[in-house]
Amino acid sequence: MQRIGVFVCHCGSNIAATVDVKKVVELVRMEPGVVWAEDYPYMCSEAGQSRIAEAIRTQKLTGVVVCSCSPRMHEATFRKCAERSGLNPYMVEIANIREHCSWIHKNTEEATEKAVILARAAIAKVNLNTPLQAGESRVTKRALVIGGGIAGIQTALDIADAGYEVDIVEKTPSIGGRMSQLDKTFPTLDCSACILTPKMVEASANEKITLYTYSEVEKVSGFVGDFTVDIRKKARSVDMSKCTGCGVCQEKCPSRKTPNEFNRGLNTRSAIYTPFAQAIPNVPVIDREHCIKFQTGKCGVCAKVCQAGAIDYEQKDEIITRKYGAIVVATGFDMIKLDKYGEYAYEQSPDVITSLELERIMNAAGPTKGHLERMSDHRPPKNIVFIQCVGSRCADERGKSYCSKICCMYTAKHAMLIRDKYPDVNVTVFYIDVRTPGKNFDEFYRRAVEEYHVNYIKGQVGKVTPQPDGTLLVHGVDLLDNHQVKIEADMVVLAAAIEPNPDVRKIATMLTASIDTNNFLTEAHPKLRPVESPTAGIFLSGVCQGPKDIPETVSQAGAAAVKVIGLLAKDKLLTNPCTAKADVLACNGCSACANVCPYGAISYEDQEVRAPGVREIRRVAVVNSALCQGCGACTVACPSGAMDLQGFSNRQMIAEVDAICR
Amino acid sequence: MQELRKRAGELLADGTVARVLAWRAGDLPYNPEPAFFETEAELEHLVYDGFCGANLSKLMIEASKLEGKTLVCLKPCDTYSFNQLVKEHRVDREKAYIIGVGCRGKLDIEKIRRQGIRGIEAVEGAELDGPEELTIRTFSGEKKCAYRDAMLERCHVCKGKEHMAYDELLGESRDTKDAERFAEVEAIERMPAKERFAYFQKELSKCIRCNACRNACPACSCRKCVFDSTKFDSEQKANVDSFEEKMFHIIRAFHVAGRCTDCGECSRVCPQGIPLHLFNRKFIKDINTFYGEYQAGTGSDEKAPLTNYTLEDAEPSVVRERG
Amino acid sequence: MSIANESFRPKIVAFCCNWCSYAGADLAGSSRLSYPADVKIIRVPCSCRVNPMFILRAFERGADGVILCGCHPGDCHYTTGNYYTRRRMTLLFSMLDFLGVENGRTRVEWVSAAEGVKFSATMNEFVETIRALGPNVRLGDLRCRS
Amino acid sequence: MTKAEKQAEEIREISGSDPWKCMKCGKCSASCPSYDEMDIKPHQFVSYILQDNVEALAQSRSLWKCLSCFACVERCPRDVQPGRLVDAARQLVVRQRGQDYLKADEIPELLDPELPQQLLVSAFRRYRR
Repeated sequence: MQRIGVFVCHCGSNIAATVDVKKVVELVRMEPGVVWAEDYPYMCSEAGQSRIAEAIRTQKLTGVVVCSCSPRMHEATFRKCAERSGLNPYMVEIANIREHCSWIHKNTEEATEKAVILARAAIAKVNLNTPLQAGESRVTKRALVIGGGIAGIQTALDIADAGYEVDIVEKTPSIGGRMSQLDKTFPTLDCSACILTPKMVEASANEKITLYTYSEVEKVSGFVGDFTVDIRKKARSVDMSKCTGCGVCQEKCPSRKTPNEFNRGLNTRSAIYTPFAQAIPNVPVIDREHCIKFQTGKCGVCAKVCQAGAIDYEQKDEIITRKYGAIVVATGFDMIKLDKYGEYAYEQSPDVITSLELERIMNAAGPTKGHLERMSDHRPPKNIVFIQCVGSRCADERGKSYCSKICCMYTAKHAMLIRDKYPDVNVTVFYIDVRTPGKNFDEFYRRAVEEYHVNYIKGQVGKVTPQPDGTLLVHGVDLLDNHQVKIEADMVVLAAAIEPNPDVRKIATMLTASIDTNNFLTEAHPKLRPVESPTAGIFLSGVCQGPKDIPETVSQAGAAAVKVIGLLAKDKLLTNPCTAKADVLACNGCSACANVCPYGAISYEDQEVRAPGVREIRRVAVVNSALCQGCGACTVACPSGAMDLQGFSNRQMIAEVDAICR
Repeated sequence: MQELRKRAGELLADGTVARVLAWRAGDLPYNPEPAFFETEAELEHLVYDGFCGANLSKLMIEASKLEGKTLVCLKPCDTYSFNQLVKEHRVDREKAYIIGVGCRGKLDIEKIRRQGIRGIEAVEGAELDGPEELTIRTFSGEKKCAYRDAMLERCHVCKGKEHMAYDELLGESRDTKDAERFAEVEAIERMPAKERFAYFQKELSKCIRCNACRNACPACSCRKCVFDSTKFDSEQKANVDSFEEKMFHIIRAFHVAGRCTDCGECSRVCPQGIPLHLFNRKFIKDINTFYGEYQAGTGSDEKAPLTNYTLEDAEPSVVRERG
Repeated sequence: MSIANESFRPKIVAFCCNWCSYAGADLAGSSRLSYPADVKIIRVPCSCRVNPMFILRAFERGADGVILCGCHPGDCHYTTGNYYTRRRMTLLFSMLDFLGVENGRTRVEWVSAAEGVKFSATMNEFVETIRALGPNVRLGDLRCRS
Repeated sequence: MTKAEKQAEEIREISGSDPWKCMKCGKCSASCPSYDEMDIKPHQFVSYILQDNVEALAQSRSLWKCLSCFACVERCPRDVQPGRLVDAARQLVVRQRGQDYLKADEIPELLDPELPQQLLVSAFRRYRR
């Protein structure tokens, strides 16, 4: 029989206000195995922990139950406390009487009764706990960053700076990401390329950083410290070692009708292309779907004009396998599709554009060489209307429930830049709220109004109607004046909501990183562990975790890097001792467990089995505890119950069930 | 039968096999029992007729541990069980010499009794090449019964006359299938929940926990059954409540789900006549419906349904939704 | 719902996987999204740890309903665990239904760590269902007590 | 519960709409073809119900100026759907006043030849496609 101590936490009033902690203490004293029970205002405090430590020593406790907050909060705290007092940390169990009890129930009697039952279940479990020893596993001192935007680049630079090898996998032909598409950045109006390209060059030049552009992560296996990743290097059709980046191939390519993704489809590009002038690596790729050579077999102009002989039509996708200790997700965002917003006529009129398209129009390297003009007739617009919150803050299925966070600021930036360069253009912004938290952000917005006289009207636009004369009739409302507003605009810019890169779902599945309903990756703790995924060894950088502007992205990228460095700096990691274990006496050797093991942790050996009346060689299951992650799939696949999970054993689970149903 | 004895004798004599696993006459004329024969002389007790329903494949688990090969007589349906045991590494194929014996359906003495034939002293015509009609000698004279009408339920839904594994074949087999395999299950499914419940309550309350089903079932081959071990605090003891039979039968069916070949031994051996095969067949039907046709024991390498999945599998709520 | 059911306090066992649903329950707690105290949660590493034995044992010991929550298919922390859960529970529930046990007493729901609202709503709804079904008589008594 | 609160509750019930979800963006008012005819604008309608001021709504001209074109219902980003609230308020008035909630001689005064008839618009909405 165990000697169990039960420690009931008040958590100030968080627990004690709804749960009668004194009564809990009084009732758990009667449970089998319990030799000590007490309550304290804050068990997790220094003083609270020392009470536990003292009881372990004086009462010679062999098991501890702490009735407190979620084990996800303080299980580690109390286990360490037990360990310091000479008790095996796995002899500690938590009864969650805060999140699962006091916070959700109002009736004291009910809550107290439930708290007692939860405590009982934990006590019943501890009665069957056995001391467990954590094993050790190796750490591969190399990190993988998925996504080569500003978030990925910054994370990689910081990791490399600490002396660790880091690989960036980028899906497109060049690193740079969304930021490379931007013209200017708020709130200082720096040229985006001017501040980004040095970082891109640095990443490419850093000997600790390896870039895999035009590549995708194909498969991930393993666990923290020891991931194995297959990367598909898509066939570029251009030999990177030979290409000089002269650009002649792109000039001569006869296939020029492909929508230019980098310019958001506002113009076209050649089939062999580099997305933009400062691309890194400055090596083009052949878009085989649109290449005449690949489609018809006849052409080959690029190969003819290439002085370096770098064109290679035979190139094949290549899969490389690398080992990593940590993986950072930095997959970024895209704008939502606007096909469900018929009222804004985005699909009807080329003069209704998204903000990102405006960025390209304003950019000197963009489709209009930086001249502000209508895409329909290339005339300069006189009246521009900006519509905010298109698809953000929506309660219906057309849009996103969240605020996209960056739109208020970039719209102020756009309005200001237009008024600055073209003072005779009228700019109207229809807003619902102007949200400008951030250093120098509100000042920036106020400048747009006060200095540049941008016309801000509070009220969402109802409809944009393209007129026969090519103008766009904007039906709005001024909620402050309480009258409807109709503006004949010649250009309408929609601040479309941003959403995580659609590929992230696939990646999250490979990484077993959790993801929320909006496809943003979930952080381990919303406040205290914002750059870590709940899955150990997976870190989050940039917008894949939630909407962010550039400064926030860069700081989060750095934070993720620090977490990675902290992990890679370790030589060994302690492994979870709650692994599966087979009882050779009961094992049938049937392989059911091995068939469901996602880690290949179960193998079979012929072992001599000895027991009363038995002495024979049997085929039995053996668990490699370094590979086993403790999911328990095998325990249910096993019909004889020979396979059990330490720390969550069959008998422990049954004891909990019994305690709850008592 | 003579042929089988002769062939077994030859194989014993030339040392191909060290023993023969077949059936020998029991204490009653209609209950032959599984037996090992080690010498040619013993073989005269070997019998093979319509009452040899017992599936011998499970006995090969122990036989696999013995020196030398064992000659085992397997009917077509038994070979499914044999393959399944090989797949689960319980039986060593190399240790078995399989004679695939012919089968024209096996007999159920209860079916004969249910026709009002009592005081049975002997049954004639049960041999493999016997007539279409059985002649039953009883205290009160001779009675007749069509062979077909005395067949086990499982033979009416026979999986086929082909042997899935064998080293040699002996004797003709016949297709005996004349009913739909899932008809019984479907009939129960169509009953209102209350009636289903009443039906199973009636059937399961007969259970005396004799464990005959478990002992006969070739899939129930665990070295130690969970109901005998301390693994789940569920070791067999005096039933403290009525729940245990249910739990036992549900769990037993669950443990063999995807592994059960539907050999029907559970129902055949149940002294209380509980239609235990219904549980297994329900699982087989569900597996076929939800995850595609699957027959355990065909000898394929296919993953068993419960150690497999697809991304598009039905959600458990399907049970609620179909009403 | 009858008046008798108003006073009926069901016993409900909820198995929650550590990575998604248990965290979802924590989120429901910290967001103060209430659900009846009848629900008691047992933490398991993964929904695939839940043996049908545990569920039947709960019913044996007088539970009126058992709910199993795990990560959404495709989001399992252990990659594939909930896919096995899905098959096992589909078959088990179908069998219980076959035996004539009310099929509302067992349920599987996928609740992510971010779905505190869903967790609470699911539990409220499940308790409601069990209350409407009343005490678990059938599972407790398949054998006649003559 | 006061009478006003009860009425507001009734409107919410009839409409099935949740006015607390409103973020006051005004898209309903921007979309409304009868905006200029209305004394209480569509977005204000939502606020009135939040403030339990149903009496004012019942008295308002807006109630009978809404064409039930449901543009606001289609476009509302928050699923509040002011058009449904207007519909519900009308229902409430109809229930209070019985069949003769509108006297025949009041109708010409309410009609505006410039505006499409409510009946017509409703029919278009219902039977389109």
